[in-house]
Amino acid sequence: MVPLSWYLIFAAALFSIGMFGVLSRRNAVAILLGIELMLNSVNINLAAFWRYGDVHLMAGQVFAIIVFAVAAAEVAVGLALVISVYRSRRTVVADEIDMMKW
Amino acid sequence: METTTLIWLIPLPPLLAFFLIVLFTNRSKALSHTIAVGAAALSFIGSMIVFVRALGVEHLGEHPFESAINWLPTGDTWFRIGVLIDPLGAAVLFFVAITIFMIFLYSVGYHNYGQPAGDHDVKGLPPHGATVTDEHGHKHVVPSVEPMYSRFFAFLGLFAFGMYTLVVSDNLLTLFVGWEIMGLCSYLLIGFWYGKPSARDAAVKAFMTTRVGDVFMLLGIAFLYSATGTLTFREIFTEETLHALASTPAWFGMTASGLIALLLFIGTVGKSAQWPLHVWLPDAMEGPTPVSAMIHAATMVSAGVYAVIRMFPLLTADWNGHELTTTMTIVAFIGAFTALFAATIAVAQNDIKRVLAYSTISQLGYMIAALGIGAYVAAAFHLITHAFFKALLFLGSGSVIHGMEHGVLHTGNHHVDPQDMYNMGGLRKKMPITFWTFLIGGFALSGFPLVTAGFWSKDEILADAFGHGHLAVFVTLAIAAFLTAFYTMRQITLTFLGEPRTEEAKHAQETPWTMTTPLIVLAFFAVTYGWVGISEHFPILGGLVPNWFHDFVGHTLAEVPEAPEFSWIPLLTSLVVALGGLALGYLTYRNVKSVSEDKFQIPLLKNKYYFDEAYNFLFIRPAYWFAENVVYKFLDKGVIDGFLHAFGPFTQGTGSALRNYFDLPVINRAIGDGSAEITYWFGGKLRGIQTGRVQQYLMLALVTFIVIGAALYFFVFAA
Amino acid sequence: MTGEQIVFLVVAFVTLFAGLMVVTTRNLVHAALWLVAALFGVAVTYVILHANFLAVVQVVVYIGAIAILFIFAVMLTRRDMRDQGPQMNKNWWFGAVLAVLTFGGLYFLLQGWEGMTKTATSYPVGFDAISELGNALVSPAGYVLPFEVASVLLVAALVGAVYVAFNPRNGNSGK
Amino acid sequence: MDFISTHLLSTILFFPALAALVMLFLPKDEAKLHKWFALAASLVPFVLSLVLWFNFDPSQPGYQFEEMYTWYAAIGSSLHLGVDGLSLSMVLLTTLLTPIAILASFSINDRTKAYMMLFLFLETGMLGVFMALDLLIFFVFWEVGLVPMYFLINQWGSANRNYASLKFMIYTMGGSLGLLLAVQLLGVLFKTYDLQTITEQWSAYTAPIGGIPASTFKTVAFWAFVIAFAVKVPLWPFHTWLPDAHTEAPTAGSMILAGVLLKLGAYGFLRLVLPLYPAEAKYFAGALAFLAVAAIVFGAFGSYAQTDFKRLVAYSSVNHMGFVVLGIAAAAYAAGTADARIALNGAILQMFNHGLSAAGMFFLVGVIYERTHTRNLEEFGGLFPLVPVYGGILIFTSMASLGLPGLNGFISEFLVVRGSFGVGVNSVPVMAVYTAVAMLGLLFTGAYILKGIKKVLHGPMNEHWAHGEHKLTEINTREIIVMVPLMVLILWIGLYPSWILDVINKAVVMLF
Repeated sequence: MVPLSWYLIFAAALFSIGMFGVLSRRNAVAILLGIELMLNSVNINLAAFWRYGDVHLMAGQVFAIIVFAVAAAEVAVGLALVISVYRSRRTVVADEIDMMKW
Repeated sequence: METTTLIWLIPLPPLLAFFLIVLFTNRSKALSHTIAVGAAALSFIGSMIVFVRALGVEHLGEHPFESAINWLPTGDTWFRIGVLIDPLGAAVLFFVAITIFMIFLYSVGYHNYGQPAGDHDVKGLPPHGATVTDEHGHKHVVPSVEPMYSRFFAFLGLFAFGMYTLVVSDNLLTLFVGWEIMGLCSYLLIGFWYGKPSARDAAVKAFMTTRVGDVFMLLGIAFLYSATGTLTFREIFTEETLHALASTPAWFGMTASGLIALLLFIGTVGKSAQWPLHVWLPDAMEGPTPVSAMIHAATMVSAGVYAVIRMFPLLTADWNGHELTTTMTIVAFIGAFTALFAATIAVAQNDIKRVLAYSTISQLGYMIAALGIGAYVAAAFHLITHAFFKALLFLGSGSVIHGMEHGVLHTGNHHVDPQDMYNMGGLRKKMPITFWTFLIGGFALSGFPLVTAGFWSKDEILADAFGHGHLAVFVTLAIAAFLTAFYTMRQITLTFLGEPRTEEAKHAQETPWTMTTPLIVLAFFAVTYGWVGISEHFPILGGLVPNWFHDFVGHTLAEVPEAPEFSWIPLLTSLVVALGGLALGYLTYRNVKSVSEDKFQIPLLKNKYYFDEAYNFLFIRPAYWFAENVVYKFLDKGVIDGFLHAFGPFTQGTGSALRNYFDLPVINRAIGDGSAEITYWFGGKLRGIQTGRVQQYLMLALVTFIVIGAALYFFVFAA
Repeated sequence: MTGEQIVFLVVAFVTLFAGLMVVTTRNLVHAALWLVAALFGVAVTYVILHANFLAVVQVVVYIGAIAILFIFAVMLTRRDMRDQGPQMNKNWWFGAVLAVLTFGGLYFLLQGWEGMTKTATSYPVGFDAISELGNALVSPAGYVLPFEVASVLLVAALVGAVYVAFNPRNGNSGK
Repeated sequence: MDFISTHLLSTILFFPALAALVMLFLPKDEAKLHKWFALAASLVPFVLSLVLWFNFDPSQPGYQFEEMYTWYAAIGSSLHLGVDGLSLSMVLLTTLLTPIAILASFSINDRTKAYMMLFLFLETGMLGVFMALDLLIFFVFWEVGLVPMYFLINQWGSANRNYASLKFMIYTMGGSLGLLLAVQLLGVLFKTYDLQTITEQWSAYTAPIGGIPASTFKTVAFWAFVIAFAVKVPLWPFHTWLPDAHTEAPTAGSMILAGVLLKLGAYGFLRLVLPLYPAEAKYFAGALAFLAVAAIVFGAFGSYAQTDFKRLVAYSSVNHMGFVVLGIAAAAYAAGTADARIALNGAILQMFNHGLSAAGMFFLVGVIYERTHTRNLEEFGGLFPLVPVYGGILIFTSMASLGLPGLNGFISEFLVVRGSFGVGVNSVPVMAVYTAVAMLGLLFTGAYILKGIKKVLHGPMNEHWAHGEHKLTEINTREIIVMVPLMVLILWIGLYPSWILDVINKAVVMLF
C-alpha cells in the first residue's frame, strides 16, 4: 500500500512546481498553466484524504468535483481576460501589464 | 339718585365729551361745543346737587359721603379707590363746578364761534381774522373762528375730568391721577398754538417743571403707602396712624409724617408754581387764551394748594401747636417768600396776562404760607375766594385782549401786541361790563375792605399769622399785600383809565354775551363769597352773618381749629396796605403815557430775577450736555461700545496670536504638515514596490506569509 | 515495496517531470502539451486511489476541454510571443527560492503531523463510490447546495468570459 | 375640539411654525396672499390664547394646561409645557402683538414669503420660552427666537443693519453661553431638566460639587443666569445692542423686539432666577437694583440725547425695562413681604404695558419713517396740521410711555416705585435711595418724550413735507387698525387694571 505521506509529498511538490510557474513565467497563459498544476495538486490531496479517511464520506470527492468546476470557470475567465488584454495592448507579458502601478 | 353714585358720575360727562369730540364730532364745531358745554353743565348740576345735599348733613365731617371699589390687587389685599365728599371737598367742588362751567361758556365766545373761517388761518397758529363784505360792499376784517375749535373743547373736557377727579377722590392716588391729567391738559393747552415756538417751548417747560414736583410727590405717595399701607385719606387721618407716622423717625432728622408731607408739598410747589418751581406759570400765558391761562392759573394751580390742605393733618401730625416743625417751616418760608417775590416781579410786567400770572403765584404763596403756619381754614377760604376773583380777572383780561384784537383787526396793524397794557388805556368806555367786573376782581385781589371777598380771606390769614406769633410771615405777607394792591391798581389804571394810548385801543369793542355773562357771575361771587366767612370776633360786622365757612370746612378736621383772637393790628395793617397800595398805584400810573416813563421797569424785576436764564444755565443745558456727551457719547458709545468693539480686535488679536504662534508652527507644521511629510517620505520610499506586477505582489505576499507563519510557528505554537 | 507503490512512484515521477517541463519549457505549445501529460499522471493517481469517477472526469474535463482551451489561447495570442525573449521574468530565481521554501515548509509541517504515516483501510468490497458520490451531490442532506452554487458559478464565469473576450470593435455587434 | 382642549398649549405653540411650513408651498410672488395668510395664521394662536385666558383659573396654584411629551429621554429632558398667571399674560401679549406686527408689515413688499415665515417662526420661539417648564426646552426656544430676528434685521433692516444684526446676535449669544453652562450643570446634577423638580431641589442644595462648595457654584450659576437675562432685558451696561438693533430693524421687527423679546429676559428673571436662587438673589439684589437704576437713569438720559426718533424710542425701552428689574430686585430683597408682591405685580404689569406702548411707539415711528424716509428729528417739525390723526395717536401713545396716570404705564410704574420704596422703608433702607434716584429717570422720561413730540409735531411747520412729492400723507386705515387694539388696551389697563393684575397678583402670591 502506498502511504498517505507519499501522496501528500507528491501533491506538495506539484504545488510548488505550479507556484514556481506562477511566480516566474512572463507569459500570462503560462501563469494560468501553473495555476492548473496547483489546482490539480489540491485535488490529489482531496482524493487522498477521501481514500485514507472513511470512504463512505464523499466530501473529498465532492470537493474535488467542485474544484474541477471552479478550475473550469477560472480558466474560462482567465483566458478570456488574456485575450481581451492581448487585444487592447497587443501583449500577454505579465510584466508589461502594470496599469495598477502608482 | 344716591349721593355717592352721583359723586361717582360727576367727573364722567367731560371725559365722555372728550372722547366723543376726539373720535366723532371734531369736524363739527357746533356739535363739539354743544357736547362739551352740555357735559360741563351736567357736571355742574351734579356738583350743585351734591353740594346742597352736603349742606344738609349734620356732621358731614364725621360722616362724609364716601364709596369705594377694589381697584388694584396688591398681594393679599386690594388697593381701593373711591369718592369722598367731606366739607372741604364740598366747598371746593362748589367753586370748581362754577368756574369750570363758566370757562366752557366763555370759550365759545372767545374762540369766535359763529365767525367766518380765517383767510390765512392754519392749524397750530392763532387766527388772524377774516375779510367779509357787508351789504354795502365794504370790506371789513373781523375776528375769525379758531381753526382747532373742536379740539380746544376736547381738551377742556379732559381738563374738567381731571379737576373733578382730583376733587372727589378719596385717596391720594386718584388725586394724583387727576393731578397729572390736568398736567397733560395744561401741556396740551399751553402748546395749543403749537406752531409758535414760544408756545411749544412753554408747554414743555410747564410739563417738565411740574414733573419735577410730581416725581417727588410720587415718591411721597409711595412712602406714605409703604408706611401706612393705605392712601385713603380717611384711613390715614386717624389718630393712631398719624401718631405712628409722627413718632416714626425717617431720614434727615425728620419724622416720617414730616418727610412725607414735605415730599407731597414739593409736588404742590411744582403744581402751584411756588418758588423755586414757579418759572413755568408766566410762560404758560403763551396758552391761546386767557381761558386756558385761567385754567392753569385759577383752577389747576389751586389743585396744588388743595392737595396741601387735604394733607394738612399729615403736615401737622407732629406739630405741638406752637413751634413749627421743619416741614412747616419750609412750607411757611416758601409760601411767604413766593408771595413777596412774585409780587415784586408783577410790578414790572407789562403783559396783562403775565401780571395776573405773577399775581396768582403770589396769592398761592399766601395760601401756602397760611398752611405753613397752621391756618387751615384761612387757607381754604382764601383758596376759594381767590379762585373766584382770579378767574374773574383772567376772564376779564381775556375780554380785554379780545376787544383789543378787534381793534387790531380794524387797523390791520399786526405789530401791535393786544396784550401789552401800554397799548391800552381808556377802555372803560369801550368795554363797560368788562371794566366794572374787572374792577371788582381787582379790588377783591387787593383786599379792598369790607365789600370784597379778598379782604376777608386775606385778613384772616394775616390775623392768623399775627395771632399765632409768626411775625416774620406776617410782615412779609403784609408787604406782599401792599405790592398786590399796587400792581393791581397799576393794571387797572393802565388798561381802563385815562385816554386810549393807541389807535387800536380806540377801536376796541365790548365782547359778546357768552363772555360777559361769566364775568358777571364770577363778579357776584367775588364779592359775596367773602361774607360767608366773616370772623365772629370782627368788630361790628362779626356775628351779623354766622361764620359759616369756618364751621363748615373746619369740621373736616377731627379737631376744629380755633379762630384766632381778634386784634386790631392785623386789621389795620390789611386796611392800610390795601388802600395804600391802591392809592399809590393810581397816583403813580395816572399820568404815565408810555413805557419809558414807568419807574418800575427795573431790569432785575422785568427779567424775573433771571431765573429762567439761571435754570437754563444750571440745569437744562447741563442736563442735555450730560445726556448727550456723558451718557450717550462717553458711556454708551465710548466706554461700553468701545469695550465691545475692543472685543473684536481683542478676539482677532488672540486669534492671530494663536494662529501665528501655535497653529501655524505647531499644529500645521509639526503635526499637520509633519505627519503628511512623514507619510510622503514613507510613501516615496515604499512606492518602489508598487510595480503593478501581479507576480511581484504575489511574491511579497508569500514572503510575508512565510515569515509570519514561521514566526508564529516557532515563537507561538512551538514555544 | 508493492507493485502499487512502484506504479505510484513511476506515475509521480512522470507527473512531476511533466509539471517541471510545463513551467520551464520555452515553447508554450509544448508547455500545454506537457500539461496534458501532467494531468494524465494525476488521473492515474486517482485510479490508484480508487477514485474512478474523478479519474474519468480528469481526463474528460481537463485533458479534453481545459488543455485544449489552453492550446487555442496560446495560438490566439502567440503572434508576438513566438518563442522570442526570455520566458522567465527577472525574478525567476526568487520564485524558485520561494517554491522551494514552500515545499520545504509544507514538508516540514507534514513531518510533524501524526496522521502522515496512516495507511489506507482496504477498499470495501462492493462499495459503489460513484452512486454514493451521485447521491451526495444531489441529495438535500448532502451537497446539493454547493453543487448548485458551483454550477451557477460556472454559468456566470462562462457568460463573463464571453463578455470579456467579446470585442465590440471587430465583432459583429452591429455598432 | 377635544384634541384642542387637551393640547391647547402645544397647539398655540406650534401652530405658527406649522403655518410657516405650509407657507413654504405658497407661490413665491403672491405678496398679498403671503400677508393675508400670515395674518390669518397668527390670529389663530391669538384666539386660542383668548380661550386659554378665559379657561384659566387664576386662583388655582401651580401650572395649568400642562402637557408633557418625551423629547430627549436619555438626558431627562422632556417637552413640558404649562402656564401660570405670570406666563399667561406674556403668552397673551405675544399672541396679541404678533398679528399686529404682521399687519404692521403689510407695507413690506420685498421677499414677503420669507419675511412672513420668519415672523411666524419667531412667534413659536417666543411662545416656547414662555410656556416651557423644562430648562433645556427653555434654552432651546430662547435661542430659536434669535435666528428669525437676526435675519429680519439683517435682511429687511435699514442702512446699518449688518452691524446691528451682528451685534444683536453676538451679544445675546454671548450672554446665553453662561446660561447654557449653568443649565447643563443643573441637568447633570439632578438627572432631569424639569423645572419644578429642579426648583424644589436646587434652592436647598448644599452638598459640594466636585469638591467645590455648593455656594460657589450657586453664585457662579446665578450670575450666569443673570447676565444672560440682563443682556436681553437689557440692563445697563449690557444695553448697547438694543438701540442699534431697534433702530435698524424693520418696523414690525422693532415692535416685536421691544414688545416681546425684551420680556423674555425679564421673564427669565421671574421664572428662573428668583425661584432657583432666592438666597443669591437676596444677597446680590443691591447690585441688581443698582444696575436697574442705572438703566432707568442712563436710559432716560441716553434717550434725551438722541436726534434719531427711533433711537430715542429704543433708549426709552432701556429706561422702562429698568423699572421691571428694579421691581424684581426689590422683590428679591424682601421676598414674601407685601412690598415685594406689589413690586412684582408692578414689574410684571410693566412688562405687559411696555409691550403695548413700545410696540405702538415703534410702529408710529415706522409710519412716519415710511413716508419721509428719515428718522432725524431735526428734519421734522410742525407736522401736526398735516397729520392730525397721527399726531393724536402719537401723543396718546407717548403719554402712555411717559407714564401718564389714567394710562397703563402709570399703574405699573407706580406699583414698582411703591414696592421698592416700601422695601426701602420697611426692610432695606438702600432701596429707598435707589428708588429716589430712579425718580430722576422718571423725570427725564418726561423730557425725552416731550422732546419727541416737540420735534415731530410741534413748532413751525417744515414746509418740505407740506407740498409736492414729499407731501406727508395721513395715517391710513390699516395703520389705524394696528394701533386701535394697542390703544384700547393701554386705556383699559390704565383705567381698570384689575382684570389682568388680578391674574398676575394671584400668580405672584402663589409663586413668591
